[in-house]
Amino acid sequence: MPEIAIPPAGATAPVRQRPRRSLRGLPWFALAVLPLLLACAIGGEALLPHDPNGLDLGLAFQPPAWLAGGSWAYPLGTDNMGRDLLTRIMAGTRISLVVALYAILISGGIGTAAGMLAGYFGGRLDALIMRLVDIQMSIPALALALVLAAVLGPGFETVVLVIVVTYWTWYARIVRGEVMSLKQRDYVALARVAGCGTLTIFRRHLLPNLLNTLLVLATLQVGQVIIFEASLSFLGLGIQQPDVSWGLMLADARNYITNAWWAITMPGLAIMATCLASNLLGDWLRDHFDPKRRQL
Amino acid sequence: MPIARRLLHGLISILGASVIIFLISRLSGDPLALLLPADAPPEVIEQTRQHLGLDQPLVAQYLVFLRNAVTGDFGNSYRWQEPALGLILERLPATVELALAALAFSIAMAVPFGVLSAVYRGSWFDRFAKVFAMAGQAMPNFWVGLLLILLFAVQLNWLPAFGRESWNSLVLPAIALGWYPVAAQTRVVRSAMLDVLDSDYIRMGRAMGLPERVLIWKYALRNAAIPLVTILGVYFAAMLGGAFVVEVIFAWPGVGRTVVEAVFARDFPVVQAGVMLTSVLFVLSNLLVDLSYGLIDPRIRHA
Amino acid sequence: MLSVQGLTTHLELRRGMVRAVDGVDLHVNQGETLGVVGESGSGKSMTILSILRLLPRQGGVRLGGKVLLDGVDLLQLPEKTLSSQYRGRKIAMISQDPLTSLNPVFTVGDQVGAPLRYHGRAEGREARRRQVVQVLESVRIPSPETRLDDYPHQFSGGMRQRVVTGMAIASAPRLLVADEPTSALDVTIQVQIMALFRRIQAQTGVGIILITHDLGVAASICHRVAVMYAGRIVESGDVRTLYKRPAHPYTQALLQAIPRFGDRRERLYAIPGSPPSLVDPPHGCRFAARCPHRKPLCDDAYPPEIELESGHKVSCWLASAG
Amino acid sequence: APAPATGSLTVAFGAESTTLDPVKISAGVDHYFVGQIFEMLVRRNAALKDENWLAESWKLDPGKDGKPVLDVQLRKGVRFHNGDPLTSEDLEFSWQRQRDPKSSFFSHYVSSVERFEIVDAHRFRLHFKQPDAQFIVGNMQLWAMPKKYIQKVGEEEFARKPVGTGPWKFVSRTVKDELKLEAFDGYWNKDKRPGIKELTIKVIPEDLTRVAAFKTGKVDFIDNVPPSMVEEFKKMPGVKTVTLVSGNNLFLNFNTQMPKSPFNDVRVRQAAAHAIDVDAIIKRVLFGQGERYAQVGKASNGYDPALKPYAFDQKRARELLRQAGYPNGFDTPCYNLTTPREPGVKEVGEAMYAYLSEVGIRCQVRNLEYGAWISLGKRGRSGPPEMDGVLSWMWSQGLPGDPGLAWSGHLHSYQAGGGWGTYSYTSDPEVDALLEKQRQTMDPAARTALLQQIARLKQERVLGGLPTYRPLVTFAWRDNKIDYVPWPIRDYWRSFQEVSWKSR
Amino acid sequence: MLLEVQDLKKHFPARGGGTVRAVDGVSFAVDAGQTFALVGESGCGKTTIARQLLLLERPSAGAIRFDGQDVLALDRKGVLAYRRQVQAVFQDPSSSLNPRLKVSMLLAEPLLAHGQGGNRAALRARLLELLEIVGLPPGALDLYPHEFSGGQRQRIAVARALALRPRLLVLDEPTSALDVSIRAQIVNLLAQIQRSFGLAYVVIAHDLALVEHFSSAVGVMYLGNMAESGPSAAVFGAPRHPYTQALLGSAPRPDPDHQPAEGLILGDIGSALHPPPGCKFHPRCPRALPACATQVPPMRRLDPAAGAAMPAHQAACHLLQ
Ligand SMILES: Nc1ncnc2c1ncn2[C@@H]1O[C@H](COP(=O)(O)OP(=O)(O)OP(=O)(O)O)[C@@H](O)[C@H]1O
Ligand SMILES: Nc1ncnc2c1ncn2[C@@H]1O[C@H](COP(=O)(O)OP(=O)(O)OP(=O)(O)O)[C@@H](O)[C@H]1O
Ligand SMILES: [Mg+2]
Ligand SMILES: [Mg+2]
Repeated sequence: MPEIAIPPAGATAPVRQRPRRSLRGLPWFALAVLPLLLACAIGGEALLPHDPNGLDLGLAFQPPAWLAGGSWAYPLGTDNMGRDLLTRIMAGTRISLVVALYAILISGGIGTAAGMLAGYFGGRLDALIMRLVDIQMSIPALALALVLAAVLGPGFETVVLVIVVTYWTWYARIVRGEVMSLKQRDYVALARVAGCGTLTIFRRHLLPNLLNTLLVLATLQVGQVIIFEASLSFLGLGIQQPDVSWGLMLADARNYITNAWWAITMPGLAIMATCLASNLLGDWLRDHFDPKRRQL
Repeated sequence: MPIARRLLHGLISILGASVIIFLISRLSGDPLALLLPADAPPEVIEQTRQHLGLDQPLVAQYLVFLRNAVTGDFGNSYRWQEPALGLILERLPATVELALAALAFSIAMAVPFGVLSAVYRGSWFDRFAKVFAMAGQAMPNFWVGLLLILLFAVQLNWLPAFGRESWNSLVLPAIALGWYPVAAQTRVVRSAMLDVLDSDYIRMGRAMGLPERVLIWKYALRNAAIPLVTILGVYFAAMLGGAFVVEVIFAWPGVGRTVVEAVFARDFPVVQAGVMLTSVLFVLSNLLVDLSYGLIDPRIRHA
Repeated sequence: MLSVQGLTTHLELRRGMVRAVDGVDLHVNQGETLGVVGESGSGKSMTILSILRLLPRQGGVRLGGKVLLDGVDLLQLPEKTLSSQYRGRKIAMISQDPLTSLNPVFTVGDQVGAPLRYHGRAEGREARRRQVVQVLESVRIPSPETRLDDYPHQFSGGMRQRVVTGMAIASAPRLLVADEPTSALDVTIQVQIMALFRRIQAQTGVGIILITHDLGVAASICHRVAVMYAGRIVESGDVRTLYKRPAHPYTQALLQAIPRFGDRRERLYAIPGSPPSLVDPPHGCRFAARCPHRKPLCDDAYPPEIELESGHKVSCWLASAG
Repeated sequence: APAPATGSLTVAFGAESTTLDPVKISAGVDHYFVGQIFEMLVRRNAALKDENWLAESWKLDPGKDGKPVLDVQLRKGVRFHNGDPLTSEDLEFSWQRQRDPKSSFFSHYVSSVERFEIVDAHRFRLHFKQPDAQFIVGNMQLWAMPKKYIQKVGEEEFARKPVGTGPWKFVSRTVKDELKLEAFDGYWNKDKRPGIKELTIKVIPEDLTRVAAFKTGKVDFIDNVPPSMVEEFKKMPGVKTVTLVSGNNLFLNFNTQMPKSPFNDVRVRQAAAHAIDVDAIIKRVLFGQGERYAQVGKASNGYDPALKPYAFDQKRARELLRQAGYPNGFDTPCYNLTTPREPGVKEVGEAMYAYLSEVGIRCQVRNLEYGAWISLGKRGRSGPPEMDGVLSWMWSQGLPGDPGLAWSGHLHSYQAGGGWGTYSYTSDPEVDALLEKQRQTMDPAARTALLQQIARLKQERVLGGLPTYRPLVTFAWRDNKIDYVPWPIRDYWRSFQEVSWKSR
Repeated sequence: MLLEVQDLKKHFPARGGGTVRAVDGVSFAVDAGQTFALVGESGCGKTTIARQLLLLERPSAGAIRFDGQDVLALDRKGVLAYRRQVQAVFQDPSSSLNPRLKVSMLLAEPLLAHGQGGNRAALRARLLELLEIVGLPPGALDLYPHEFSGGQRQRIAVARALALRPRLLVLDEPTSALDVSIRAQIVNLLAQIQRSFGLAYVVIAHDLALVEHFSSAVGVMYLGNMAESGPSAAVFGAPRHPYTQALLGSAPRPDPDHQPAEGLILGDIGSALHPPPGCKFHPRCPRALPACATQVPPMRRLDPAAGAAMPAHQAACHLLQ
């Protein structure tokens, strides 16, 4: 029997004939970047080649090692205060990831709880929670951040608080939607018929089925948190010295963009790589968990 | 949901936002230190304090604020001695224009990207579109703004770097602001398109021999646009918020810049007027979106 | 008129190659209704989609065999020709879920008119409108002039199915393929749709392939019936012969498994087990594992198709062994 | 007569004024905007010489019982932008407006003037309650404001549409965007008229954007060239730059008013003074855009060339600390301003605190945004001061300036209700007395001597903070297009008084 | 009677305003060992009745009595006790089994919820017993639902429903999602369980032949009302309501010599949001009288002779006067 391969209707794209290897679809970029980040974050001080705050004005604006005048002692060059960029980027990894971790755990926790309550019980509780969400969303996040930072003073805790305040609604809305549709599933009704209490239903029937969504949201949030922190830093309200964050480096170096492009580019690339990695991973997870897309 | 109900919810949001912003902005410090010269004597300070009503208890201040706000009176800016509402209203068109332009840019990228990515899913284009879109999501918008200025204004001198003069001064800030949501929007369009392209009615259309372009750009797209349109209100709000930073970079005479500086200066009337107006805008845009997606989704129109 | 020979449809998926359709022979004559019955996942829809080359877009698809419509092999035609000359003209389709086969955001008039427009059969808005009204009238939509501008969700399920049917037959196709056109409808509406099919066939002589999993529906409307199991046709023949003298154990089992009116058996006949996976189907007869008459031979090789009497064909070692 | 003004010019500033009303000025930037439209009786010109401006002449009579009288003859023929002539009544109105706290933030500036006497339309006398030297050095705190106009249109309209006597007439303004001005045809000073018809001042706070605006030719003048780019600008063809010392004086303030503060010990303060390599910071962090000073800047009243800043000497610093009883140093909070108010101020703070830490004054850096910084800098009105360590601070004394006013704010110890020591963390009775004395000394020479005496004490005891540097500000303009004469005085240093198209 | 339902009503507020009269006064009863079937076109309110029986939805009006006790008046404890005796199987096994739980947990859940888990060994023994009842191998305990075929999943659902040894099972289209070949397995299983344990069933189904085969009594619903009800043999043997007749006449049969009759019923299914006045069926009834459009026909008993043991054969139609 002659076997011919013809494209599926409508698609003018060539149909891949090669059998798919299962490794193909993996988010390689993310898998390459994330271990590096984790190593920097977990390795901590021990891995740092220099003191991230060790300033030496004599060393200001050393170019990266591969350029004329650069030295391998400072592979990515130094900033306006003569601090090693590589060291600071590595130190920044830790702060960025810790901020992201706190922000995700807290905003995710609050948002998920609120979303589950609203979605499951509906009615007044739902109305109340959704009004809170509306209120929160109708205040521009940066405005709130500004005012909060003015009250509390800028710094790590403020950044985390602002992100939590901003992002819980994100979780709440999505979780609420999911729970409302999960609630329609027969197994939730049947769990009630079986005599399960509300807590059991939350714990056993809703939460595990939300995990995929939450994992995707959390992964995507890593990138968003980093970008958000950078915006705060731009306004002078992000992470503060002596803590190091990429956003802070970026914001500080912007005045030297024409003198020392590397000082702004290196942390910028770190942000980009991390955000891309987290977004690609989140995207991949989303596709992976979605049975309709999984077959791709 | 009936419009009256929506309006009510909107009002609640605005009111809630006002309480929050009012309270925490008052907690953020004393504006008098910034307002008066260093060596102002205490009488002047006290007098100014009374003059501005800052000697009242917080709740009383809020009630006065609310009563006046209803009539559009947010008080005079402490710094500019002009009515705060006027200051903000004057700047609002610029911010709305920027936010709309950014939104338009993001949609103009996301729709073709999303559609073509879905149609040619798994192709090089799909991957390119994804990386392009995600790049926007992976860069802080002030960095993008600076790079755009360096490239298109300083190096190439194609587009102006600042201000709000002609249409082309809108281009760079709109890109800096509008690139960020492209990824999310592309994803929405792409995944909706994938669903729609797999749907029975598209298959039916194909079985009826309708041209592919009609199926994709007319039949499928209108359906795939629905989820995008439903969240446009949220994106618009995000653009308004993002404008805070981009306006500073591009010296765009908008609300964001004014509010940022007002916060630093503890110029409460301006902060309140600015935030309240953005909230109103947010509520209105969501209302508009609610009303408008009845236009593309007849199921809603007839419900 | 339509002759399908050795059709194979293999889908390349992550989990492996799914042999959804694995060597199917079918033929339909003018004015004839061929029923294809079988369990869910047996490949009925795939067969139809392969005939029209409308397979799902994701993954790789391998099509084999021949689909001859009046002697032209549809599988060899360029996509463009197929789309502009055949689909919606010579072959029309009614897809699996009639309730979702109309686009929710366009008016019914728009959608019925679209094929007319893009196949250039009605120039101008007015002409098209008139034709659409005619189409809707032909499927007995009451007051079509006013319903034209309504959206699908304003129509009941039965009416939507009429609209789709009207659309499909508007171009007077040679062949109409209908994938479970009535499964989502209530019996009272189902009767109406089947009557509509019969009437249309009488008027136009269109050949129909009707897919269903309901043996009752097949019995009431088809001239001939093919029974499909795990990607293959196991038995086919004239509807009376097949229902009265089923030759394949699977057909026999199916007929015994359904309750009938006035028949109060203690137990229904139950077919044990479930159909095999199409990723790695058994070598021999695919029904062997569930077959009450299984012989060693059944596991070794696929039984050849033999013709028991005129038009009644079966693939079973029992039958070939006599 | 000079050629009539033509064409339009666009310039860009990095900051913008909050007000165009002279009695509401609250920040240095306000002057550059107000100064285009309004004028005072006396000003210093481009050559740093005092020049009678709206005053044709003036005379100070020491008066009886220590109550001086200032007798001013107004210039004739001066008109406001709306055509009204300038008369003594306008100045009287101005004085009243300025001393009324309802309209003014500066009532105390004229608080020593008891009575305003109109002699005739162009002559008036100011009668003082007590001598006030600062009034005179403050260019006589009277701005020419149009009485009739303000009374007719009201305060709000005046704030929206200011009318003055200056070379530039107000046209329109959008806050956060631009101020449009037009050369005033009827300007009295025919020699100092702008040769350009329309002037648009754009506000572009982001450095790179302002630079881009200049480079792309959208604007022909910018102020505040970022320090890191000054070299590049100096090399640009067709572009001229001028670098001026700004009116700002930066210093590190120490708390010496808390019982346990290590900075109560003068040796610790001296150690800090020796610990910081200010020159290196100016060179590296500010790209040279700063000028060291000791107590009083060059060309300011009370400048003393003999007074040299403490030398960078870490050994000496450690030694002083040891003597003070801190052989192992100590930890202290150090507050840094993060809002970019002065170029590089945040980085400079970081660097200084790093230097302090090196000798053992271990800084726990706390960052402050602008509003919080201002609040912290201010001495607590009741209760103890909140600033409990080191704070980077600055004060503006005008250019060329006079430190008297500034010192009464941050050097004189705090006096509730007295207007002294608002920002002070210092308390030294001897200096307090001298400060009070200088204010009452109307004789300029005697007063200068007093200021120099205070400066020496201040230097010796490191009082009122440790002076570090005065920022330099660089303006750039397209020299092949416009002629521009910078006036290096605070109120006028971005003034476009003498600007015209390049005569070819 | 084990379960008595009287004049049950459920009205939902509709989205755009108005009321959906999903169930509009339905009465029936079922006794131990008996099967009561509800049939009718989609949207006529069958599932809504089932959900009310399971206390997943509160009736707008009417009474549900279980063992003579008013179910709607039960307190928390009472509800728990009721739930121990009334369990359910739904149409789609893939949505009625939580995909994240292993079969062992799925089966144990009702027991644990009622504190009947006992010790590990006893629990395991009970689970194995349940698996045996529904004909699944013991190894099934450690698998997830997606590892089973549709028929097997429905068996798991049945086993779970049996875990508490209930006295009444509510079966909402238990076989509709299954293929013909599998359907018979489940039907046989359910019948066998009923025989062994003396359970009462309330079953909802579309397949009329199956209902006839399976049920002892049947209720035919139309738009929230009972059109006809009675012993299966009577209703199927001599249907009296024109709707029942149309339903039976329309059903296709696996017999090439039988043609479903056209013309027994007109037009489309009515809407529960805007039900027609009078007899709700009258717009579709080929034999409608003028009175049908205005007067609601009362339920009429058709077999005065029949004993009290069997439910009465009754119908609501003006033609039966
Ligand atoms: N989009 C798809 N992706 C992967 N596998 C598919 C897809 N569509 C069909 N299949 C597989 O192809 C086989 C045949 O499916 P097909 O839809 O033809 O069955 P069917 O007989 O029409 O069943 P049903 O009665 O449920 O409609 C099945 O095993 C199914 O799993
Ligand atoms: N929660 C609800 N809110 C509003 N209307 C509802 C709700 N549940 C059901 N309905 C409406 O009540 C009517 C009866 O629905 P029900 O699901 O009971 O029908 P059914 O007889 O089970 O139909 P099917 O055979 O399709 O399952 C329908 O019109 C339905 O739209
Ligand atoms: Mg199918
Ligand atoms: Mg139902």
